[in-house]
Amino acid sequence: MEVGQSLAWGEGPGYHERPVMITKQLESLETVVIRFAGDSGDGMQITGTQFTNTSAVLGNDLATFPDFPAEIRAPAGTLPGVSGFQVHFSSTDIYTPGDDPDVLVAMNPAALKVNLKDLPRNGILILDTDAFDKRNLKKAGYESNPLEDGSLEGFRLFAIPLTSRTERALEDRDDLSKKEKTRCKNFYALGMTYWLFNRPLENTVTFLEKKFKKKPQFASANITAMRAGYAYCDASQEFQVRYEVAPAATEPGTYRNIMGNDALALGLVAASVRAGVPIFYGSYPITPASSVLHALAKYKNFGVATFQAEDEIAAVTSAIGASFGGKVGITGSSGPGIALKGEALGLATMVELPLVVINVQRAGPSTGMPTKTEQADLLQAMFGRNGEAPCPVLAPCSPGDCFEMAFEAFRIATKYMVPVFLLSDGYLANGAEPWKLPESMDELPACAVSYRTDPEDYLPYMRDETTLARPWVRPGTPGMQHRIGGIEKAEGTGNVSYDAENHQRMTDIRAEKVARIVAEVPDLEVFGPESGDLLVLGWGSTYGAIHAAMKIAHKDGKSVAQAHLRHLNPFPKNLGDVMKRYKKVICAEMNMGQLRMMLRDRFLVDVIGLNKVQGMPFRIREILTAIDEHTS
Amino acid sequence: MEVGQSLAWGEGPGYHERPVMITKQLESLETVVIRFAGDSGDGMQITGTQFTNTSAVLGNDLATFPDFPAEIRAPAGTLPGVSGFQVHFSSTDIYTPGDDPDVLVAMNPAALKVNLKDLPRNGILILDTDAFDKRNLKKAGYESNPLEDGSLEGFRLFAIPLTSRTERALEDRDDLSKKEKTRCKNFYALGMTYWLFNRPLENTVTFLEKKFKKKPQFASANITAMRAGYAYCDASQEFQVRYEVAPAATEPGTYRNIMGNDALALGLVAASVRAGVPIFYGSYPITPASSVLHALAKYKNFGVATFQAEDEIAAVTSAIGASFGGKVGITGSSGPGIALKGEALGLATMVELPLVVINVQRAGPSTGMPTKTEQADLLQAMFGRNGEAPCPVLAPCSPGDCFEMAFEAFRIATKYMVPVFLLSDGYLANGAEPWKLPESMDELPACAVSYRTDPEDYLPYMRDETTLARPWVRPGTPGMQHRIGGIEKAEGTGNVSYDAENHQRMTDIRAEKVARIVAEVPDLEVFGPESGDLLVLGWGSTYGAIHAAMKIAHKDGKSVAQAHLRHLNPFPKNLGDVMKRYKKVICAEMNMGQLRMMLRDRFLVDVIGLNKVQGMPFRIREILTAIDEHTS
Amino acid sequence: MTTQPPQLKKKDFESDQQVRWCPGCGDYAILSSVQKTFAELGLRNEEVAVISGIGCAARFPYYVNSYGFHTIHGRAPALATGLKIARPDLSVWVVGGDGDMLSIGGNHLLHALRRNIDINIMCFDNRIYGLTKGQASPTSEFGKRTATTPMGSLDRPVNPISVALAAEGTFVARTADVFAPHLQAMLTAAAAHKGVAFIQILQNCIIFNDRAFAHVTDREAKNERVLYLEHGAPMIFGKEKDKGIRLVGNKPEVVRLGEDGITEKDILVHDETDESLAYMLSRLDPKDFPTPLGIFRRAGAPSLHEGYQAQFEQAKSKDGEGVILDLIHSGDVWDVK
Amino acid sequence: MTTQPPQLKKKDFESDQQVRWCPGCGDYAILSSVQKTFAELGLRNEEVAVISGIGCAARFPYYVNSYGFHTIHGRAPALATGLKIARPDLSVWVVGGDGDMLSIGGNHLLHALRRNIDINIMCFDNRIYGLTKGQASPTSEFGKRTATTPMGSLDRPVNPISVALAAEGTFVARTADVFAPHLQAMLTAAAAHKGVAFIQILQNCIIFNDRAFAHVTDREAKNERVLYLEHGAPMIFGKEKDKGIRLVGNKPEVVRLGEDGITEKDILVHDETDESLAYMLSRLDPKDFPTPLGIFRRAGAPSLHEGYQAQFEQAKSKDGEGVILDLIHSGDVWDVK
Ligand SMILES: Cc1ncc(C[n+]2csc(CCOP(=O)(O)OP(=O)(O)O)c2C)c(N)n1
Ligand SMILES: Cc1ncc(C[n+]2csc(CCOP(=O)(O)OP(=O)(O)O)c2C)c(N)n1
Ligand code: SF4
Ligand code: SF4
Ligand SMILES: [Mg+2]
Ligand SMILES: [Mg+2]
Repeated sequence: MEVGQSLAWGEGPGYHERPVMITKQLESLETVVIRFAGDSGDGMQITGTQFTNTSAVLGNDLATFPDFPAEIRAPAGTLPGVSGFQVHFSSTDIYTPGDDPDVLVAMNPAALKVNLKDLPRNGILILDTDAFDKRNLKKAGYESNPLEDGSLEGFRLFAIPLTSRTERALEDRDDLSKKEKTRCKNFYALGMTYWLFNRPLENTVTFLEKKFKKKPQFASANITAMRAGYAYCDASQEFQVRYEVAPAATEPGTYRNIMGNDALALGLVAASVRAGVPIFYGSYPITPASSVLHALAKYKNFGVATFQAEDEIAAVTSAIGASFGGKVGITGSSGPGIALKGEALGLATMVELPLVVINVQRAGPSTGMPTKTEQADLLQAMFGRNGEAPCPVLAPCSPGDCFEMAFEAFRIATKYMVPVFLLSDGYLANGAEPWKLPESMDELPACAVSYRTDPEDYLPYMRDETTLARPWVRPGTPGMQHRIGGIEKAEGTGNVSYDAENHQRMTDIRAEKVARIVAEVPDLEVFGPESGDLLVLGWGSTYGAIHAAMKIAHKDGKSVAQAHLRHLNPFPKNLGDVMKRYKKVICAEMNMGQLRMMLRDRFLVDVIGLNKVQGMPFRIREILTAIDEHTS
Repeated sequence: MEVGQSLAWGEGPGYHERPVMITKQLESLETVVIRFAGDSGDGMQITGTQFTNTSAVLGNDLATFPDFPAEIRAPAGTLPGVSGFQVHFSSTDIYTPGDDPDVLVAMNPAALKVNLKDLPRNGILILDTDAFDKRNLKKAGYESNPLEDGSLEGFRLFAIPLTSRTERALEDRDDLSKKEKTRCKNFYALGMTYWLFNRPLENTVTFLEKKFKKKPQFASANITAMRAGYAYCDASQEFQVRYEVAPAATEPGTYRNIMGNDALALGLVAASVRAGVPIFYGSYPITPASSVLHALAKYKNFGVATFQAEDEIAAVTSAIGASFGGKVGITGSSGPGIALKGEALGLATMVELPLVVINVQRAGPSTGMPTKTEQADLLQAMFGRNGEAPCPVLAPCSPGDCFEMAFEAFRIATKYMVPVFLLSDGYLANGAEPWKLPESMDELPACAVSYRTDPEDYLPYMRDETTLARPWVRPGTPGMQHRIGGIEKAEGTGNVSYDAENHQRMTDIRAEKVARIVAEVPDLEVFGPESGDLLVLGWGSTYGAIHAAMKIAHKDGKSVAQAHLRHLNPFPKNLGDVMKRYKKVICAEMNMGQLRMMLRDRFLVDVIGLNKVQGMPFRIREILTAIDEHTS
Repeated sequence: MTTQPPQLKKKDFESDQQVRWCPGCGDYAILSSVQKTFAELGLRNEEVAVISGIGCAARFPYYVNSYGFHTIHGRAPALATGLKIARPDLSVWVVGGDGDMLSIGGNHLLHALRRNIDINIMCFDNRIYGLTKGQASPTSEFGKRTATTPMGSLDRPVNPISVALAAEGTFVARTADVFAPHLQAMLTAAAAHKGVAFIQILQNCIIFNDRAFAHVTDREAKNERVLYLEHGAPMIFGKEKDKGIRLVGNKPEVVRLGEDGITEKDILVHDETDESLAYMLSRLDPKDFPTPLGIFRRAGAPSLHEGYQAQFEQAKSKDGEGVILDLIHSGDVWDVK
Repeated sequence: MTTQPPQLKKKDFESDQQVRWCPGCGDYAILSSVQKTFAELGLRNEEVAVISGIGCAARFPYYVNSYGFHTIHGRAPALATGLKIARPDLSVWVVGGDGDMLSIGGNHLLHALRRNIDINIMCFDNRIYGLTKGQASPTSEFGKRTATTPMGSLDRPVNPISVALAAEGTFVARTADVFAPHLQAMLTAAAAHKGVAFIQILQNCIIFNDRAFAHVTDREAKNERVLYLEHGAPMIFGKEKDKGIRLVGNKPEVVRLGEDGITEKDILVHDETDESLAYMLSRLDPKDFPTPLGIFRRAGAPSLHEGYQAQFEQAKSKDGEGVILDLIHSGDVWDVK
């Protein structure tokens, strides 16, 4: 690929200069970022998703970033009511939704106000002039009309009366109210972008027909609007240039565009099927974790039991109860809800039952910013319980990886009889990427669960020699009645014990059990030179930004490599060695240095923090700046 | 002092050899450890406390360690039913209740079985032969009677029919039932130990008269029993030796023997009086924190409001509510209860209100061993919340120090408008030591609280230049209405904000506010050489054991020093420098290396862990062994 | 409540924050009634504290010009209890949704009620989780399809009034968002009540559960299917005041006045002090009975903060105002010279 | 419940763990009754799961030869709910004290009840915190002096029966530790009930609250001041069966049979399906009324785990048994060649 071929990275000397928009007729682009922004009521999420899916089917590589308000329906036309959806599509591999948009579609003044600062000069700007009336301008806090005051100069502006054009396109439709007509304007806009980037309409047509099966008049209205938008561009003088983004040279296979939470839910079900043990998901709704519950609630034909508990404590304890019963108990929440589970997670540690704990992290502390992403719950996962209660901690690094890591969490939990933390975040949860689907069960790792049924020589806290796991015995098994609980247990028998040495031994065993998982943790791989000036470490959703930056840095000839942790406890066994091979190590995280703390403690290496808590993923250029600073 | 003069450290070559008991007539000893052990129903706690108080009034230095079963009344005569109380009294400064007893009083076979392993050969052993019947022997799991099978050889055994002698002493008392008579046997035993260590009876006489004011027959019965025990020793041939432990050369002043939880409660009230702001203590009972609530509940004439909440979450949130109202909200619990408070502590961090959070730690994880001590909740205090939510963390180092550190926690909380963690533990809570009482208010630190009442230029999140504290405004103050909450706040106004940069700034400010407390944290002092081979770092209740070990090591000419942290976040500013002055640094903690982790991360020093989770404090010899290993 | 300064107006209780509920949400009407009532009660801005949990409803404090605290999910009654004990002089109002107060916060509600702490609790019941986008709440109907219950909810709903009564609530009432005068009357009565007040406010969530209370608030329903409870008055309802509730044994039934010789005298009279009656009213099934609005129960009982004050005073009169040095020096002390 | 193997005896339900309550504690009697009932119900050791919270009462599972789980404070009903959903075949029994279930765990109790999950909940009510050494519990009397309330408790107690009823409990009963046959009858009925069963067991804590229920369990009280509820039977009590409860309007009163011409026909008849009646009975003040023991309410309702099973089956019959590869490959997929 040539960076210079993209809109975003076009022509300019490097990442830190704003790229210049190509104005001349140009047919082929490598990569484009488009952002749809409008009022929450304007349907921007659906518009963005449609653009994404159409591009996916075309074979582009993709990454998306939805950004919506905390309010359900913030007052129309206001700044907090703005909802956005950014799609990055490309003919080469991409790893983030893009730092900044090349194209901004803004459906009202508020959307313009919130998003314009991200649009580079020369970027394409599509506006609905109908929305720029006095009232809306005031709501958005504009003193003067940007359409008139010259402040939009320098952008490639397409100021179009989208609303009235949509209405006009539907003027002969007596079966629709005026409001119903104007509500189709997002599909008018979508049609325009389809023309602009030369996408077919079929995909969305099918979608609309399916979605409005019961109300076909809405399907056809939206389709008409979309076609009208497409046709308008085709006909209009204003639009002289049309762009092509060729399919990416992707690995052959079947793909699906998937959001992190959906992949996560599928991963759990897949592991459950593979292991032959149904799952029980105890959860309490919370943004951005709720959609895992919503997804799993639909899989009843897989025997998935979902339980909307009265609170997070009941969610986790009900899951522990299910695990006691021989199902795999899973619980999921976000930061504040996870905080409530701490006591029960201590219990799970003590009774040594399998449990998967999902934290779809959001910006904290406290309620924080529920719709914004962050990675600041790592140390909570490690230490948010009383006493010495170590747990394995895993983190997926992309929406699709949520499938794999959820599977892995299930596998470790059942194999080692231990509660396992899975740290996703809001960015992975709602972000989407094309995901290559497994074609057969053999592509999934083995995951065998066996219950002990032989009472001979059985002790509740006897241990597997390799894993140190205690046997899992389902109530109902004759002759193996036993009792567990949160008081320290005597080695072997599991009886209550206040014995001094026993407590030390059991504490050591619980730690050792987690430590032994290292045998299964794949060695950390580096992307880039095997040794050199700088290693950039990360975990979780920062993968894409770091990876994209890495590719640019490598082109710039930097001696820098990337290593990304998906296992945070225990660490891969070669981690220390890897770190030693570089003169400097940066740890990039969306927190104030949590993994960094763990690394410094463990390896006594002066790891440098690249930290950000702004409710948003890293931008590629932020990583690049840091690389620049620390390499020669 | 001469170590050689003590019973425990007599004559032998060093700490690691068991000392030999002095058998010849000897009047003066420097230091003695006596352990009373019996069934839970035998009144061992009261017996030990009486011995302690009498010794205190005599002017000995003291340290005590009660060790009682988790059950209220475990079945009589069984091993889990054994209750013990150890007193260390001395004519010189002491710092721990002593590693092992010199004298063991065992009221039944179970008490013998549980405790004998700690009694050195040649130690004094006083037994109630009446209790060594078949039934009791069986309950204690003895196959043969230790009184007869020779297993007690080598001890200085006084096998006495305590029960029947007590009954005999009370035989003419028709106002008492047989059971009531035999229940006095602990005071008979106490009388014997009073004779043995030449203590006056008056103190206990007065105590009994006061305690049984309403049932004087019990007072006189216990007094008679005690006198009989004393007289028996005086008369008997068996007792040839009597010991003197002279008063310690203590700093002049008024003293009181105090348990950690009582001192803690007093410290809070003292700070409240000093600041002129009443406290609100929201708590839910839990061992070993409950007695803080019990103590504070008695201080209603100080305006102390105690609230037994429905759970720990209500306890902490009610306290936050009180702080919002302008009182100082305080909440206290032990590990499992603290785990439940995590979410609310995030809220307190976000709304920046004062709050003191007391964790009287016990052995974990989960329910763990409720009556046993541990220090494994440090990282929970640091990180047991979602998001970046730093809090100051303090830890008292002795029962008396609980007063001072509770005061300090109150002071910091109100001055910086921040939730402050105070980490005590079960050992401090129930252990006691002589405490030198402040004679005037001036001896207490200044602690001034002021509410803002001036609406001019007021913003809810404006900040004090030095402390970065926001102003505390009491509801009811006209013209200063404002709204706070757990969603990220805009700088200054405190309005809800989802702004990216604002979140970063506020996160930084909250961290900086805690960091700035360092200005008030006294520099860390070392006990021992200013530099050398080894530094032993500790925190909390390990102080005494480390200090006692240090004194012995210094005598042995070891190049070792002690530094003890009472401020764990932020650390004293010279901590890093101090650590650098020693070749090696050991961190001794009753956990698996929590402070150690913080130190290694912060200073990149290869701190060595000396760790123990056995529900029990360090023994002096464990520290000494480690010192030996790491010094030349 | 001082009366010297001029009485405030509704708009004086409006804050400078933009209200951010969905257009058409029932919360707007409630907000407006509350602001109006505060003004009419002669409250000063500064003496009011509005405490909320988390949810759409719980955004309430931001919009009221008073002291306010948007706390965490479910905990508002507990936090308010601490506040009221600390500051008996404040007028404390608690706001939360059905999820906030009856799901995660059910226990704090129970205990605030049994303690009779003098706070006013408004539960905005829309039978759904609004803020998290449409999951079942504890008051959602059995079988309801929501995001978390695609095949229908298996949980039987709780009845907030029954629960509040059983939790020893001393003031338990029900009203609806759109019935402004009734709502205001309930708020006024709650404010006057010494002790805890619990008001279930039926509230329409236009987005996720529209018309959940149409059987109460629709024009026809409002006239014919609502029973307005009034202490000492017979339970007569209907636009024509032609229907009433009669007891047969201990069982209620709907009768028509004038039919079968039934007169007002046969009709059950509401008694706010009768807790079993209140409970029975809370159980009336809207399929067969009108929905009662109004005060189910109102009764006197010692309120918690008064108990605190009394004990403070008693302790001070018994032991004297606390002197810290004396306290420190109490117990077994000894002197070392 | 298979009947082939020989029926077990009480002692088969005794575990090998030493029982560690205080001598004289009421918990011993309850343990013994439970073990006996399990045997008489023909249960097998392995099909029983006893789940408890924390407290003296909550030590219970250690002493029963069955599967057992001593969980954390207050959460047993929630944990048991998960277990029962996962394992409908087990006979699940929950044990906890008044503090465990009504203080910290009140909300889980409420929700377990409203969900009608088929578990049997035994609340050992000793009106005190035993294990933590004598603090006030939610059922402690107003004004009670305890370690935390040296000047008397300011909290008004909750009534566990009222709360359980209001929480939609479908089986709500009361009995006492020392009334072995009655206790066993309640346990047997609870086991037979399809859905959640809640039993308040009055229990004596000899150490911290001795004789709290003397007004029920003393010989004289047992004969004269206890009303044994029986479905369909008139509420007659007293050793001589000479006293009864009559309704005047909707208010109960104690009357003497034979006096003022009162006969059995005037006496209120117990109806386990009448929820308002049950509530009224739960409110009877022991000062003026006998204490009712027995089943206050028993009613049918869909039980939660059955709902789960039905939805699983429905989903499978509609969409077919799940095939994971198909699920993964569903939605908007595309092929890259
Ligand atoms: C501890 C915690 N758990 C979950 C959430 C997510 N959450 C926010 S509001 C809400 C429920 C909202 O429903 P309701 O209380 O009925 O209020 P409404 O939005 O309907 O007014 C939930 C589950 C949270 N903020 N905190
Ligand atoms: C989270 C938590 N908080 C507090 C405790 C301490 N605790 C143990 S049992 C108990 C209450 C016991 O009372 P109750 O439930 O009535 O049982 P009882 O001992 O009277 O049988 C408390 C507060 C705990 N173990 N865990
Ligand atoms: S989601 Fe429902 S409750 Fe929430 S603001 Fe919108 S209409 Fe109101
Ligand atoms: S403290 Fe009370 S409840 Fe607990 S075991 Fe002893 S007598 Fe029983
Ligand atoms: Mg709601
Ligand atoms: Mg109890």
